[in-house]
Amino acid sequence: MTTTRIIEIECQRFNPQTDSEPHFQSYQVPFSEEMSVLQGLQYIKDHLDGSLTFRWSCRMAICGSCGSMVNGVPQLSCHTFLRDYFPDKVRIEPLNHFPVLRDLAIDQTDFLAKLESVKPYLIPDTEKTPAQGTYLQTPQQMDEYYQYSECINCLLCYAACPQYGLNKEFTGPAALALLHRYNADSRDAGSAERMEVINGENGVWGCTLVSYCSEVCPKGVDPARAINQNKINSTKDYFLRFLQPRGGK
Amino acid sequence: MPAPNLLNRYTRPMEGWWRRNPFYLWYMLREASCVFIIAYALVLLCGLYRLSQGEAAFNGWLAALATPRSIAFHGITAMMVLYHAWTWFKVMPKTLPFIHIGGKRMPDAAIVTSGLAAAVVLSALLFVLVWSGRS
Amino acid sequence: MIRRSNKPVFWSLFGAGGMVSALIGPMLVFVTGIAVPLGFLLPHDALRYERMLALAHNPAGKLALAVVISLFLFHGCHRFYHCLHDFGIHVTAGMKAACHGFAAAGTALAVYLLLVIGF
Amino acid sequence: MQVIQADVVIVGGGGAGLRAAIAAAERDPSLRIALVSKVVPMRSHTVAAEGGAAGVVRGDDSLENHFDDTVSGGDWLCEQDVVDYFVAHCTDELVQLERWGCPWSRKEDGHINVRFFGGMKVQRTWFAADKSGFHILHTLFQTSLRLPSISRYDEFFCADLMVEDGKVRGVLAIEITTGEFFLFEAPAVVMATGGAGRIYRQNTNAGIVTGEGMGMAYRHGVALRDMEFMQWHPTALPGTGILITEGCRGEGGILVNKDGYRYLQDYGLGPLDPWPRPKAMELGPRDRLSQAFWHEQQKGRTIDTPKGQVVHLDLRHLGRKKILERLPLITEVAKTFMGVDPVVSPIPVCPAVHYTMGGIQTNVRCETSLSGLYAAGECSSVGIHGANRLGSNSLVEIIVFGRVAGDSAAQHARTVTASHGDSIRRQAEASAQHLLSLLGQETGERVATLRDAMRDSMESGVGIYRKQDAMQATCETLAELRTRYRGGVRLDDRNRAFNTEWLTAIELGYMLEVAEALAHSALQRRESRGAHFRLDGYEERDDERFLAHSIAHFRGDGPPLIDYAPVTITRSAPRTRTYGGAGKKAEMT
Repeated sequence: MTTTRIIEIECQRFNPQTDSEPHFQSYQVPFSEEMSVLQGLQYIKDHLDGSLTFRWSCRMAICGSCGSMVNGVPQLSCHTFLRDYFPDKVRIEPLNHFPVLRDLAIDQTDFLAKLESVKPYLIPDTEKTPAQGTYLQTPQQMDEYYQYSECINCLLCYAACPQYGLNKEFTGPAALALLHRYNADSRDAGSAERMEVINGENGVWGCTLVSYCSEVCPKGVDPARAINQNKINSTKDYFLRFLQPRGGK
Repeated sequence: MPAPNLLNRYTRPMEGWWRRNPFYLWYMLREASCVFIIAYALVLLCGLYRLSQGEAAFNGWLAALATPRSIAFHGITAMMVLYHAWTWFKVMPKTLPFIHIGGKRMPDAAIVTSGLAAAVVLSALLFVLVWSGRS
Repeated sequence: MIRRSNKPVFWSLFGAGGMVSALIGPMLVFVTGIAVPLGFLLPHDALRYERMLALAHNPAGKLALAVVISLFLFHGCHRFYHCLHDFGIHVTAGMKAACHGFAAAGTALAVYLLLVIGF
Repeated sequence: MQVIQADVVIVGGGGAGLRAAIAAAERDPSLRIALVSKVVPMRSHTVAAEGGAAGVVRGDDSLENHFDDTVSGGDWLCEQDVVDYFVAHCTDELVQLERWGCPWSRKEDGHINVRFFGGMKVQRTWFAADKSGFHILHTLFQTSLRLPSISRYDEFFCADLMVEDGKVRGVLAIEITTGEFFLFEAPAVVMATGGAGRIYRQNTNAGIVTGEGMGMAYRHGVALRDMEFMQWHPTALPGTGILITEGCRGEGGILVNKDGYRYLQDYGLGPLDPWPRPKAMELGPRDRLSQAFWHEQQKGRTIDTPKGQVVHLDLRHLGRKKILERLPLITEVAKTFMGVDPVVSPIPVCPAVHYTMGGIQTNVRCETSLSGLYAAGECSSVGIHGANRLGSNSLVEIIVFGRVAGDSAAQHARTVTASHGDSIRRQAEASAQHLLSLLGQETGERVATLRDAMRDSMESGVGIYRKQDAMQATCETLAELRTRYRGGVRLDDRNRAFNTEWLTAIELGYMLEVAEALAHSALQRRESRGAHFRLDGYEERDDERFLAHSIAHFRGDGPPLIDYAPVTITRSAPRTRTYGGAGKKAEMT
């Protein structure tokens, strides 16, 4: 067995029934080489303090449950390893910019509403039945949108985005990336419907290209790109409507 | 214990957010470059005004440019505009749709490099243009 | 119905200014603010009166001067009010208008001066 | 307690639950559909499925082939009429997903690409890189947003079923954020709560795969069928149990022991060449591969690592380009969690619990024995997996039978008149009081203590290979753990708001019962079939006595009652299951 070392994990605690402000609590956690921050939290929950609250599920960086601020950086705790922080302590806080429900669990309802607002589903030209078979789509056509379809909705990008922190009305990186994912899909004909979201003050125009969202994305989605290329689309749409008043429909 | 109907929510305040992460500091520095770009545009505007007033006035403007304070200001401005230029090209790929050349997606690094190359070429041209007018 | 933002107009100007300043900004500042005043790499008289006047008389020169001054202002002013927002200052419609108005006024002044200078 | 009136309640927001919700909403837009899930739908475990979903598309394939692969893969314990329905509807459902936007991997000409999976004669697996489950789940979730009649109750922990006069009347759930109880009254309930892999220690499952959906139905008298059949996935990462998809082997990856020897050829899966080749060597069925690992370990030919015995999954001969293009997730997972780059070194792997073949017994319409209760997906036993599930059948099961369950429930909801809920509310109050009493316990053991004891006992008694004594010991341990659980668990957390420790304690109660149903079903099946393999004199399949489904009935605090039900056999009589060269011969004769 690898030797067991002890690392200090400092967690932000907040109990909505008794606290008005959060505080920090430290735990001494034995860890081995391959232990993730999540496994450290699980150790605390199982052996030291069953009241520590955090979300997790797949522990392989695909379900998007376990995002938190690890030493100030938005990370998936299952995909962040204690070995990389030892011998210093690890400080774990809930994701920035979201209301905290309890300890490390944040309120994600605002994101879910925003996701819904961008119509993140295929809006086909004409509805067809499965009997008519699949659409044709070449790998190159897929390449136009595929990376944006890889978003796991982990919300690290929202925690990275100061514009979302400053203005909660901003639609935000992941939702706008998904909007673009459908707009860029050759099978979709719903761009005109989604243009309204893009064009609004809180659509792509809420972004100032800080681009930290793309930096922290664990799946290489690059939401900043999805948003900013749509600034050009929105601009075209703005001016073209003067040329063809019914254009785009 | 009864289920609480109204729960506290805690939202971390945004005060001083840009100090929380070096990435944000660099971003704020980039945004701050705008002040220097505005100031420089005003310097040019001032020069244009002096130019419209005649040779003596224009020479006064030129003399003001040579003061240590002005040199210091332009030194800082040059650095800030240079930083602006660097960040501008670095994020340029994010503002563009995917560009396909011969069925292959153009890598972001190539877009950044072409932007920087264009800046270098145009800057060299500008320099030569000014240099060629020496008497 | 979500209200359409008028950002496309100002963002276009911001983008154009950002691009011009990124392409030639550093060199321009270096030439006019450092090299010529110090006589470093370039002679003192590279920006002499007659030459600048000729530039301002020339239609292409006029255009270049107007574009540089105007776009730099629009670029900077647009970013400036975003900066205020980033610092947590609530940016009202009036403040936005003031920023854009400032850039527009600078542009108008530049155009006026170029016309005064004549052809 | 808040009361919500609905027409159909769907418990579970994974692939099956979402497909059921969409089906019900499309069938009748006037129905009020409540989708109750303990996590936000896109966190569901469907998200982690990697390989793909089976659907016949190639000219050289046929429904008959898919039927044969499924039935023989299941060691003839499949309901053949259900398998017929299943294979006939797979492709349509996969096409439907494509029409909803699922980014299936494509060929250059724009058509869907398919790949090999274990136990398959012909390439039949639709895949979306190696994130098939992820894309299916997100496509279904996002599509469900189009349908206004689906009301989502995200992060509502379903804690009990409400039953009256032999009819299901709704569910009791806890709103996790506040800890408040919600009674969902509805004439139709669909269970789509997933498997129970977390009753084992070493497993590929997400933390939420705790089987309480099965447990709820079971406690209310619905039988659990074929529970002894747990599937071990032959290739998981040691320690964490993180899954390394069968797609790796479908693409041509090989398994070697510590001598670099492709040991599968010693277990009736050879010969080596040509490779890759359907239903042979590394593309044999999962039970055979996991068993072969066990034998290698007995012979001392596995590789000893700090995290246990492993063999090597070698992809290097595929080359960097193919590895990165076809298996990007695996590349990343191996690098992060093992520090191994599959392009330059083999990946250490070992078997881990992967899939619960058994579950809530249903018919082909997903109806259970309890009127108004339906089940679909891994929590159900609709009858297509038999004794061993064929890879790629589960992702397509959730959409084929998710849809059936949604349709059936919607139809049922339309025909049943709503009844007044006074007695149901009293029942819900009583159930809520019982759950709340868990919060107040002053004495007792930690949840983790009981949970870990259960997991260790499952590993030792009902693992890949099984023996009478060990199974008996596990049954006794589980009975004892149930007693200790009733004696009380003591929680550190006494709050109502977002108390995950409390929810884990509730889950554990159900898990112990499901584990007991599994262990007893295994103990009483005195033969070896599919994933259930005994080493105590019952090494052969015994069609005389055990060509039958085991049926576990809940018996209160005592052990379950196990009886048997016949298997529906329409046209494929049991044969010897053969793979590799022997399989070729058997097919020719």
